[in-house]
Amino acid sequence: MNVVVNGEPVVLEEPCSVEQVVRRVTAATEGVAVAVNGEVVRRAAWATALQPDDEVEILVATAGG
Amino acid sequence: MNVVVNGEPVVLEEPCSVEQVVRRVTAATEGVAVAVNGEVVRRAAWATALQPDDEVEILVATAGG
Amino acid sequence: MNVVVNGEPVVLEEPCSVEQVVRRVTAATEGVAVAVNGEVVRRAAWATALQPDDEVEILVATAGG
Amino acid sequence: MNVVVNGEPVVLEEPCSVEQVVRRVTAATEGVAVAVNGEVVRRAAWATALQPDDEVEILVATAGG
Amino acid sequence: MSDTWKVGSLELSSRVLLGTARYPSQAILFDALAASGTQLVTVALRRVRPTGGEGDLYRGLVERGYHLLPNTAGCFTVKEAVTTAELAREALGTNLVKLEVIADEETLLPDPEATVRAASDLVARGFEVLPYTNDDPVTARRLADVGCAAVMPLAAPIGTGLGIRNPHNLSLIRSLVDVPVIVDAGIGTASDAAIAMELGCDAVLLNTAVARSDDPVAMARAMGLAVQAGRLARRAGRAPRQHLAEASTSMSGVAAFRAYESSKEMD
Amino acid sequence: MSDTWKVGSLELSSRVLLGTARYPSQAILFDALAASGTQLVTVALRRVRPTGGEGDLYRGLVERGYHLLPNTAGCFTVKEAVTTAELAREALGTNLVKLEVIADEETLLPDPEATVRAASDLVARGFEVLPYTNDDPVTARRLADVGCAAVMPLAAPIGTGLGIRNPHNLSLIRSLVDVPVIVDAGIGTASDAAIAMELGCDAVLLNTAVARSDDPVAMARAMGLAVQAGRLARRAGRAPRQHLAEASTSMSGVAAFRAYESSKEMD
Amino acid sequence: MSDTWKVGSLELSSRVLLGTARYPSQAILFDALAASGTQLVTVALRRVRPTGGEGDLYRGLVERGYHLLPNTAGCFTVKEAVTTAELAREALGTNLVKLEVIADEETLLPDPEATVRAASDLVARGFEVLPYTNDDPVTARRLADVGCAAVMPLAAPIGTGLGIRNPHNLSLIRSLVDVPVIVDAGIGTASDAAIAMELGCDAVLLNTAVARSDDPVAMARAMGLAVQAGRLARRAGRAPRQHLAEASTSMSGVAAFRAYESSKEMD
Amino acid sequence: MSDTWKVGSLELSSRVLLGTARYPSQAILFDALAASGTQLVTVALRRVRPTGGEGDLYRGLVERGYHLLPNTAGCFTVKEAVTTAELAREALGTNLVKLEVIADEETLLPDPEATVRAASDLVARGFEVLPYTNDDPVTARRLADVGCAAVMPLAAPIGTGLGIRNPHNLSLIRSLVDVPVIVDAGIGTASDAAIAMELGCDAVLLNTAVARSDDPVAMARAMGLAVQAGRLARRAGRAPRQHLAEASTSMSGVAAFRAYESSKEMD
Repeated sequence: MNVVVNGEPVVLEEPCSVEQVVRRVTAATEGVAVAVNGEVVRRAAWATALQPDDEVEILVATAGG
Repeated sequence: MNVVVNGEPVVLEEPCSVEQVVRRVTAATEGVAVAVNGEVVRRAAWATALQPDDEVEILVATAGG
Repeated sequence: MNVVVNGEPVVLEEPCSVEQVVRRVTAATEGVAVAVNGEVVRRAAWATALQPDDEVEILVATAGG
Repeated sequence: MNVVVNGEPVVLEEPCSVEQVVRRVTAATEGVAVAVNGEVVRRAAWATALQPDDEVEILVATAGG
Repeated sequence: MSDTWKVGSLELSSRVLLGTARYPSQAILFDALAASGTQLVTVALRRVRPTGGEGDLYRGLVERGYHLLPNTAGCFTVKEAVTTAELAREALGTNLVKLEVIADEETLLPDPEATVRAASDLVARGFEVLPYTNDDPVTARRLADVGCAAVMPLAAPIGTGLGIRNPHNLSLIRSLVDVPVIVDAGIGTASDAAIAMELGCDAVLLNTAVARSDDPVAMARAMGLAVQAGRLARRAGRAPRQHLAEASTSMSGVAAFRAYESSKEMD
Repeated sequence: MSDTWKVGSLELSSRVLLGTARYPSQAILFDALAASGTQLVTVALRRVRPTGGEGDLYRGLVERGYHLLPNTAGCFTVKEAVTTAELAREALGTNLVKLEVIADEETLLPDPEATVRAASDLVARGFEVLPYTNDDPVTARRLADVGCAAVMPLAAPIGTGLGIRNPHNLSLIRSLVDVPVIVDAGIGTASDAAIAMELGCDAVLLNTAVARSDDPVAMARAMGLAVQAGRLARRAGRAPRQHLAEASTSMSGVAAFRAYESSKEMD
Repeated sequence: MSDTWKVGSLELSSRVLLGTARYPSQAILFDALAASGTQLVTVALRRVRPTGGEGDLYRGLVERGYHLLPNTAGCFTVKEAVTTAELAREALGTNLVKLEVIADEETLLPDPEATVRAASDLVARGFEVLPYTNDDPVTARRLADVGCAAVMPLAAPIGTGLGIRNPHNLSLIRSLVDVPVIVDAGIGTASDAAIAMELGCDAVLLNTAVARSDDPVAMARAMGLAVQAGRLARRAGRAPRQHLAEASTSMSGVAAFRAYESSKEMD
Repeated sequence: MSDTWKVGSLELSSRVLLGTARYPSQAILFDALAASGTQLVTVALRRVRPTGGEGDLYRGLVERGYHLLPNTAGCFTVKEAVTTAELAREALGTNLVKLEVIADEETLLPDPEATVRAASDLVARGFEVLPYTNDDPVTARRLADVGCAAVMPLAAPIGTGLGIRNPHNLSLIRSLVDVPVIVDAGIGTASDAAIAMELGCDAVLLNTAVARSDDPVAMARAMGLAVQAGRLARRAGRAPRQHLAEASTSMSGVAAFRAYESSKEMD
């Protein structure tokens, strides 16, 4: 299954949950948030399975003014 | 017929055109504009008859910054 | 003997030393300075006798900016 | 006779008047002033003869703010 | 040197726009207009008074050949402003309008969001819109983007005479829009008007600074001259500022007298 | 409106004094002088050059009817300044002198103590002394007290174009002396000149701001207009500044349209 | 003297908010935060990097007990800002958000109309909104009216360090809204921060002025002290300004020596 | 961070010098001195009063460990100032003197020429002279050249609280002399003091701004903090000013949401 994670194309084995794809990029258990196709996926819903062509944004706090 | 002209109640004999009510307050033939019930009445339409309770605004150019 | 102390005329019994006239206006033993006829009289010279018509200034530290 | 004119050493045949040395550097008949050894020599006194080692300044109006 | 400018369909040589309110008398008003050299004057639209005194103002301005710029002063909503503009066009036969949509009676500052909406509506109705706005470069650009014929940022709140509070914003606005920038409101005296032009603005709109001067006619003339001065200075290009002093008169060819000084004279 | 002023024995209508240094060419210099409207121009006294080019300047200025104000630029002592003034009087046949006694080559600022001594000496010698000074009101008053024909405080250090660094001092000086106050040095652009006049100064002496502009002739004209504008504004009397806004257009007689607005239009 | 203030549900004693960007190193960042005394620091939300370096920032800030204020930097639309705020709340577990909706990449100035719409939406979603805005009093009041927890007008465009361009607008804003006024962007050095507080603002948000100083830790300390100084001075109430001089030391009781002066000493 | 400075033979850590005049009460004076952190306070010399109240001031200051800086306030001639200084040294046993030679009772400005003569005389008599002077860089350098232990230029005329009228002159002075530069007179509020230090001055001398504040003790504390803040900021080195905006938060790693926006949301 092809998805886009933080702007990069990624191939995943189905099924793949939000949590699994998060774990691919960070071990952080807090300070992380995810959006799929522009909608926030709350932590409680990370078990949700991704669909082909989903665009996933995985964000953390970084230096800002 | 009761109408309001520039905020003052006025009693008119029916029928009364926009032009007639304008003439009651000014002889000016230019530099004058009229609104009835918040809508502009163009010069060409001054023959229009007023209706009871119409609110008429008769405006001219005055000192402004 | 007539002298002027801080702008006020004063009558003194002769002889009268600088120290004696200072004592008339203040008990302070420090923070005081004296000028006679526009010249500073150092502490060591306070035994000096005043002359008739001497003008004596007895000054202390006061509020200043 | 050696003199200095506007800072440059010059050799003159004696006798040489102020006027003669002025003429060596400018034909201007007005707008010129002369100092010899730091003293102004008024126009009326330009016939005066220079002395050896005199320092002559010949000045004119120039651009200034 | 011809130095005309265009605002909407008007081509003007004077860069002073003058308001007609708050003068000691109408005679002084007309003298002040003449002294300023203005060609474009603002008027308001108000209820005709039995006296008809206002008619004289209209005729007086038209007879003297001034272009009229009706304002929407006193409007707090888009609808009020649009209706007032339509009535002004009907009464004065001009598409020009000085758009004012004021946010509140306390600050008398323009409402940026409503001003943009009203401007956009009036442009669609065929008006040449000159909007009174704050000095926010973003709002100024938006007004230009919706098709305004000029933007008119304030120097300071209306009537305060505090002069140009934020020159940096005015130069930003000048660099961001392609339409004329006319400084409106807050000018206090002649040098303020000159500074506005030196910042690159195209014209200045004045009223209180002239009308409430002790001598409105003299102040009007001062403003006319100041605007020309500022415009010329901007075009001439100022000499660069520098932190340290530099002599104007050259030292080259300076005479040498110090040798002759008595020591006591030596500084 | 006649508005002449007197400095020493001269009566002038123009309030611009212009320096003659640092122009791209003598042709541009003469055009700039004409554009500024000045009647009194400064010159320096320097060693004649074989070329005699300077002679042209002197003749050119005299033929065009300008009054000359020779300076003592480059003098660091009383003696140098007095000798230079005497030579200038001899060469140019004028009692007027712009007295400059500079403290050091680094700051190029006037030496207040030596300037007062030189001024006092020159007054005794029959000169009409226009001293270049800093903006210290005490020194300005002392210069007036020793008989100077005017005082010429700086706006900012010579050649910096930083404009009027301390308006408060200039108004203090204006209130303390009875002779003309001429702002000399530091003016950068037209609005600076207007501000000097609005502060009550009687005239402005310029050089670098004009000569080093990209277009000296246009800048000279700008300065002439700005000085007139500032002078007129000062005499007209500005409207009072206020902290809070006040409408120029009256609300009286305003039409009532809000009743007709659809709610979505309400702001 | 306790002088805490509340923004949203937070009660703070420090009136410095500090950004975390552009420091030479994270070690210097943490030292600067400590030196400033800040309790509330801004962070951005960005894509996690494989390095996971950012995790350290988050943990570092939380471990040191700082409250976090996530921003919506880089958002140009309401939707981007709202989504970013929701993600920040999800990631950081705070309802606080520094709302930035930027109009364009050239000026980096806030879009007033979009900022008001986004603020209103975020308030409805339960956020405590601290909007970055221009210094327009009307926009500031609108932001307060839609329920923002504070308003954050700029001193000058972001990163310029030009200081407070328009003090008059900041005092107007202070007088028009009941929520805290936090000056955000444009502060250049310590005195700018003190002036912001003297104008009545409640706090200052800084980043570049500290991070890009030659010594960020020293500048952070300077800012902390300056904000306290300005706050204290505002509360103390300044002595009235006056145009003319007045002695601090009284003349009463002054000694009389002049009689003894030789004439040559007389001034 | 140790940051002491030396003036004459004194080494001080506080950079605030405080006057003792014009306070509501002596209790408030002593509290204000403590709150400011000052170590060096000015006093005048006046005729002893029968009440002897002044004795308390002297004792109060000495007991609290303050160094005393007697002034020559009220002196208009060199002789008066020198005699007053000698009496102060006799009374207070210090070689330090704040030299004031005032030109006139109207402006209360220092007489530059007489101040230089008096300073030179007092230096010869073994005093450590801190002269009150105008902001003329030439006079300041002369005072340093005759051996003053510091120079004390004014920010604005005494008691006006107008703040620093001419920052350019203060930085020139700082760059021209090697002795400490102490800004004396004219400071109005905390930010003025911070600016003085940011300009590179070494200390600030205050009186009216503190004594005539509604809350002298709070204002004294504010001044102490502001001076530290300005000093730290000067040493830290400010980030460079720039004309155009620059983001503090980086765009790198920003999320992409715009694709999901409904067109109506697009700005």
